[in-house]
Amino acid sequence: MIDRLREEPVTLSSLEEIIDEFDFLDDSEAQIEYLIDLGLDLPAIDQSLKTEQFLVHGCQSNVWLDVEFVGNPALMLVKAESDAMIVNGLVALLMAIFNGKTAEQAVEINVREIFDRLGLDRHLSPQRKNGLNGMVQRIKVAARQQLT
Amino acid sequence: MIDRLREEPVTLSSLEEIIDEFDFLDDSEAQIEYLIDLGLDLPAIDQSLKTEQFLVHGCQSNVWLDVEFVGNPALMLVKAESDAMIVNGLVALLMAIFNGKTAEQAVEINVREIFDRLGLDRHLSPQRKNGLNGMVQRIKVAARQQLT
Amino acid sequence: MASLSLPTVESIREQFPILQHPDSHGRDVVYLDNGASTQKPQCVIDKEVEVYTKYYANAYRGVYEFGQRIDDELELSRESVRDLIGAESKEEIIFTAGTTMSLNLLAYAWGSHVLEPGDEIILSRMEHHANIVPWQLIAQKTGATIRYVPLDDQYRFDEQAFEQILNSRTKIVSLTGMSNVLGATIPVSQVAEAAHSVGAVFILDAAQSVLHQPADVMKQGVDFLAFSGHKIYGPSGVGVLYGKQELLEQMPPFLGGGHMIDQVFDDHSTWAAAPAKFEAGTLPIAQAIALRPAIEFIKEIDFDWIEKHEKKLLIRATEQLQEIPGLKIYGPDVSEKGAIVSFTLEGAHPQDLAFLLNRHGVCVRHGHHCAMPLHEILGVSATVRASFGLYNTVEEVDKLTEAIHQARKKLRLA
Amino acid sequence: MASLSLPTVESIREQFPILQHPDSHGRDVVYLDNGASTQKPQCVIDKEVEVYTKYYANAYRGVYEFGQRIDDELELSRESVRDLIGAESKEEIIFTAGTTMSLNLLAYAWGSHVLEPGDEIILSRMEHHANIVPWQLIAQKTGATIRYVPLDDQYRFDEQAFEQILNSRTKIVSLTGMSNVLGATIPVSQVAEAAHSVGAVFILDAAQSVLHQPADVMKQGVDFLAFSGHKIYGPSGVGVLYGKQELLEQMPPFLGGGHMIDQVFDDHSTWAAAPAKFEAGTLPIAQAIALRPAIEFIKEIDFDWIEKHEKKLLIRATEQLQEIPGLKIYGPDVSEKGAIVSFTLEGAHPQDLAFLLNRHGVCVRHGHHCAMPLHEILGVSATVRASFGLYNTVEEVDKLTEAIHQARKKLRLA
Ligand SMILES: Cc1ncc(COP(=O)(O)O)c(C=O)c1O
Ligand SMILES: Cc1ncc(COP(=O)(O)O)c(C=O)c1O
Repeated sequence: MIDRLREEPVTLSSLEEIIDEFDFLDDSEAQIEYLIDLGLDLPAIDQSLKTEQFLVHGCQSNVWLDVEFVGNPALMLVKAESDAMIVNGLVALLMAIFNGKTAEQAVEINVREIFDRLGLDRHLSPQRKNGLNGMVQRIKVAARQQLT
Repeated sequence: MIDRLREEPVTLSSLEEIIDEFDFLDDSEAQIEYLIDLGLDLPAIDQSLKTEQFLVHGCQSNVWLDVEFVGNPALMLVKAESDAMIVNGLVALLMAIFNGKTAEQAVEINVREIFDRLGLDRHLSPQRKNGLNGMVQRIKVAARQQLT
Repeated sequence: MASLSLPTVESIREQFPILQHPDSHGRDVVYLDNGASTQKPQCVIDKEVEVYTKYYANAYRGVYEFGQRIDDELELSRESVRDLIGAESKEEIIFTAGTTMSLNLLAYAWGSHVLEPGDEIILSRMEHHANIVPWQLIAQKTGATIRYVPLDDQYRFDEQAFEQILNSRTKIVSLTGMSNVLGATIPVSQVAEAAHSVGAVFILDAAQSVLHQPADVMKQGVDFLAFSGHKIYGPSGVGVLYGKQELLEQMPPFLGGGHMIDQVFDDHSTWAAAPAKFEAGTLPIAQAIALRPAIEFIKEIDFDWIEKHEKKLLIRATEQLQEIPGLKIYGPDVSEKGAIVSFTLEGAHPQDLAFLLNRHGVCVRHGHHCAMPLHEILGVSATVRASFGLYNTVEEVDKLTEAIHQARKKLRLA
Repeated sequence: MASLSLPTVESIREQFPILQHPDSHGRDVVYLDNGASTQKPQCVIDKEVEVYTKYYANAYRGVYEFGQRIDDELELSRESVRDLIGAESKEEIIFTAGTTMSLNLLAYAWGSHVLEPGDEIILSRMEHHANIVPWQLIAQKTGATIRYVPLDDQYRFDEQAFEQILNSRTKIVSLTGMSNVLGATIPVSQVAEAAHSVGAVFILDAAQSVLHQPADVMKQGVDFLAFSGHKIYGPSGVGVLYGKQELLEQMPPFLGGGHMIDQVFDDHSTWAAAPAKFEAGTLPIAQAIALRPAIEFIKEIDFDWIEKHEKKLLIRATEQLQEIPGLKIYGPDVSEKGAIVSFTLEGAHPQDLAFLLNRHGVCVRHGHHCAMPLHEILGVSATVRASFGLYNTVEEVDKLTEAIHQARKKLRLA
């Protein structure tokens, strides 16, 4: 399973691609539909991760999320999945942002800025924003733990 | 003082006159202005009646009211006064209705019907209606007491 | 009451300006979220404008012409509500901010008035949060207990179970006339009678039902009733609480402020008579007045017509949706429910589905629909709900079905 | 914020459709009951219509286009309120049914949260019933005591007396920013600071003041603030409660229902974050949205202009009225009050006077103006009140005076 995940960064869209597509679409509904497409392409995670331990609270839908560091230098690998494709799209976006980054880099990343850049913030309901914040927080905590 | 009051029924407008005038005016504001006129013409009552005992509750403004029976057969004589001329107009109307009636007659009178006939009911605020009801009740109670 | 010639859905739709234009994406709007809130006919919109442009003033305060006119209009509106629900007098009709406010008023004012530790409040499993949370708050304060009437295996109110739960400690029975998720109804008269037999008051949350089966509170023995203007084609911001005169007399006030008092002293106050006693502060004036054209609009169309029309839509939707693989509908048989279809689609998250349906102009709601305890027993955390109104058409039902098929394709389920 | 060229009262009046036509008796309407409620400019009326005709839906519920638009509009409105009163974030702005509801929410929720037997609530002698009765109700429940700040001999808030009443048992100080009868104001910052010095929270009833002296809650140290849309040229049916973020977090919810919950279990529930926690049930949707154009309208005109204009009217009215034999004005000097003149006329009952003034088109209010404890110290049970708004003119002041002269003749006082 981990093996398949290692290949993800290549098969998944890069942050640049996502930003380009968002700019091209320039309509919030079409952008969210694109998120759904990204979500649909997200590979499934191992069933063993679908436990309370990995559940992110504050989400309207279920999201299970784990963060690993692989290789040397240790690079971040986000493994996450939701039962909602819109949320999986957000997961794909977070993967594009964080996967392949070092813990030092991950801690520095300003996710809010990227979301502002995408114009996504305005179009997420408060609940969905909560869920998103929950995910980002998990990732940041993992990065900080890796540093200590 | 009683002497002056005894003469009232003649100087005050009769019910027929009031009804005619209401029909002629046919505009609720003009009708209320006419009530004020009636109120202005209402003779003052004796200061001695202006005590808590004669105060009618449920009125937006103060009304003091007393009922006497004079003569043989005993005929009703309403003595009342308010600090508001609109209310004094209502008092004048009640006097036109009840003064000179026997207790038996007074008990039978349906004031609501007369007010409906005048179309007045619609134009009195709930509070003013309360006050009016309070006055009518006092008069009816006095009539019933006279009968027992 | 009914107009002589039967209305057509086309003639009805014409009266709703919002249905006359596509949305900002150029899509025809298929509005199927009537359970959440209904659209407004021109007459309702016009009435609010009339109030603001012709004779607006505060209510029950001024002797000047505008003030008198506002009072008259409010009383006319009160009377039309009285007539709608079959109350005895218009003094039993209280204007509130909405169903939620009406039910909170009852929970706080009637609840604290009658509940003692160990007393019981009966709700059902299919209540809206508005008819759960206020009772929880008051139960915690008074030491009373909430008991829930279960649903039977066909998602119907279980009358037998209800009668078993009823007992001498039952002080309040508060039930929805129609579930906002299942469309399931309750036998109002029987429930009221049973409640009275143990000395409990019966409260009807008529938010969903008043429009479909107008209550007849005197005949049916309803003690209190609540509904919202915005769910019966009326304005937002106004609701109704009905209470039997003698109960309103007994009930202490809830909100304090202007108009509800008789006299205010330094340390206490005395109260005005109902309805003023429960109408503290400035009313939603234009909204309460514009509730009347909404009620007249419905009455003019006729409740029978509405019932038949919506049933037709419900049956068609149910038949079509049942054919869709993986789609499950929650609720009793169409013969026993209102025009609401809540469902899940295997492999599709309700949130994704609702979003994708809107890509075809179809407006439905997803989530727990403010009925979490119900979803607990449905075994899903969220459903998608299509709820029909009097302006919906057979073609719109077809569009719903077609949009679900499209969504399934998009989600790679077909 | 201010427009470049100064507005004229004529250009302002043009924006109020209700001021464009005589009343049904053919009289020019001189609307001087702005303290009770204000008229609505076209932009406010248009906005409600826009909501109902273009994108109406329930709020915070649908992912479909109308739902999203409604949510966006509500958030814009929240932001415009935040800006108006200088709050830190728009999550501190709660939409309610009005000032009365906002103050009741505080009394019930904050009051029961902090008050213990023997604790004190400080109000003033010039409070509106909306800021008295809820505190009486909660004082009775909690065993707290209400203390009233007296007025000085010029009908001003007695700041020294206030500081003497303040003590370590003071938990709540709730004061009107402007008396709806006297026009008297309070020194907000000083009062807030003094309240905080004994650990009390400071609540500002800004129903009358927000329009005249917009609060600046962060700078002035206001903890909670309440006002009504209908008194600031906005729609009826909506009000605002502001609360400092950390206080809103501490405060338990008041009304229970949809949207205010996080999760609902059988016997208890958990709460959403503010503002949702205090916005149970369906909001006054169209009204909350149409509050924004009202605020923008006022800001556009500019508060300085409004203040100067209304002061001019107040001075003229005061000068003219003082000349009338037997007329007594209640309130501080014009230099220290808002544009409200309350008075009595010897020999004329306020009710008769208000009626007779309307015979000349002049709309004023009579009665206790929901301030009985104040009238107790004024020594009269009722007054007549003329309250000015931004659309009133110098000519209208003259008409008021002339109408009083006419009424005096009619009442045989002259
Ligand atoms: C000072 C003051 N407080 C509170 C209120 C109550 O406002 P509302 O009736 O809009 O709830 C008023 C309105 O008359 C007022 O003048
Ligand atoms: C059955 C039921 N009860 C109560 C409510 C609450 O109504 P409102 O939000 O208008 O207060 C609703 C609305 O969703 C409902 O469907």
